Amino acid sequence: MTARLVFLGRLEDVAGGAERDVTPGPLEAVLASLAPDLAVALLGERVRMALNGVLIAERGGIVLRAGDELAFLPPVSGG
Amino acid sequence: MTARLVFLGRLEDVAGGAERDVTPGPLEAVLASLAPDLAVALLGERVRMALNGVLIAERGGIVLRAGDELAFLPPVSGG
Amino acid sequence: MAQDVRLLESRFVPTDEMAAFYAAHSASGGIVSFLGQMRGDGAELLELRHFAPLTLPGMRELAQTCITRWQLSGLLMLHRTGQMAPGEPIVLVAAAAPHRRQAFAAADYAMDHLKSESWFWKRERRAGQWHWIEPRADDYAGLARWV
Amino acid sequence: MAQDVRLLESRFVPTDEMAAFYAAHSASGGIVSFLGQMRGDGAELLELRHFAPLTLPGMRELAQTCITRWQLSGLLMLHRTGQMAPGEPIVLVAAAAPHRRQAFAAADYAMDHLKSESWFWKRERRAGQWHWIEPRADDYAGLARWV
Repeated sequence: MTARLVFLGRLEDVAGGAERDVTPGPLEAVLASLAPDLAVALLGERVRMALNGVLIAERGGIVLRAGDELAFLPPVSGG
Repeated sequence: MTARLVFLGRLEDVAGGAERDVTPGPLEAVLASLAPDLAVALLGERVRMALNGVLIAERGGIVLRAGDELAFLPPVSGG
Repeated sequence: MAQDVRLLESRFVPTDEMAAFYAAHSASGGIVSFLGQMRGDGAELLELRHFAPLTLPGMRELAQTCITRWQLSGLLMLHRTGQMAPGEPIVLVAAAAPHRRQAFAAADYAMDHLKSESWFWKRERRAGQWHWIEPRADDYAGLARWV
Repeated sequence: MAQDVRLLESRFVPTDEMAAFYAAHSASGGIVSFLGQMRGDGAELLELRHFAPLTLPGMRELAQTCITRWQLSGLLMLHRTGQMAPGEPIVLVAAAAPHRRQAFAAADYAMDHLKSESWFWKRERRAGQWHWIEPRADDYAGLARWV
């Protein structure tokens, strides 16, 4: 089983796709497995995260389990 | 031939009608011929006047001629 | 036609007017509209009187001011006169502009000035008695926002 | 129903939506609407993406905030997702309230927050190339008016 990363807005371009399956584990380990420019973009201070559809207030201590979906949400530009 | 006074808004109630024909002459003489409460209402400082459809900037020196129409416009309440 | 200003003596249909305005301004980024209707707050009838030589010319001048000040691509300004029953439309203003803020400001400005500076007098009938409506201090406060 | 909030994947017809809203709120004193359309300024296509778990719930929360804050009798909030061509409607907001200022403020507030705090990401295609649109400082300035 894998976990899934979801990339919104311009992060999709950086990632080269709207989502990607990754090996479960601590977020640090997951990010370390990605291309450095993508990891840097995902860690931007204005990028928010939602774990299984729920916004995360704190970035620390996230561990992805099998079946989890972690979405990266850059600043919005709607309307 | 007569001149005509036109009363807008609540001035119509004070005058007892939307318009009234009067003997031409200086405005002072015309007003003196009206009931005192109507004359007072027409001279209210927020009442504006239009002579033959044109707003009058100055109140002084108006002389009504035969066929003239003088409208009294109290504060508006539209929209 | 950028300016569509009308003084109407009988009931108008806001949906039809907005349909025509939307159709005429499909290339505008933003369209703001305001519809004012007679409230059902106890009055049986509302009557709007105007002064023909000044009212429509004044509305046209106001419309032109809005078009120039906010670079509108179009402005619709309809105002009823005569008697209206509860629920009947009284006034409809719609502004089309390249950007949202221009359209909002123009519609807001047009309404503030229609309320406080246009040549309309309003009275309503309650329990069989007609009463003239005096302007509210609130209306003038609206105007003061624009100077 | 006071709140009508929808996320739409295909084209909507603003006139039809306004017709229904006017019909539902004929007793409201004032109704303000905003229609945002794709401008014909050189972009060939506009695409709006969203994040399903958050976007519609966020819009509903925003609508409820508007209804409560301005005592609205009704609020319509429609937002497109997916791809749109020039002239196509993107967003429609309409607020019905007893008084004009409440309706204006609610529609204005709803648009400021849809633009800057709702979960949408926009990109456009110009000369065959897609570009993501970054939020503008202007959008945040809009928000600051409400605190």
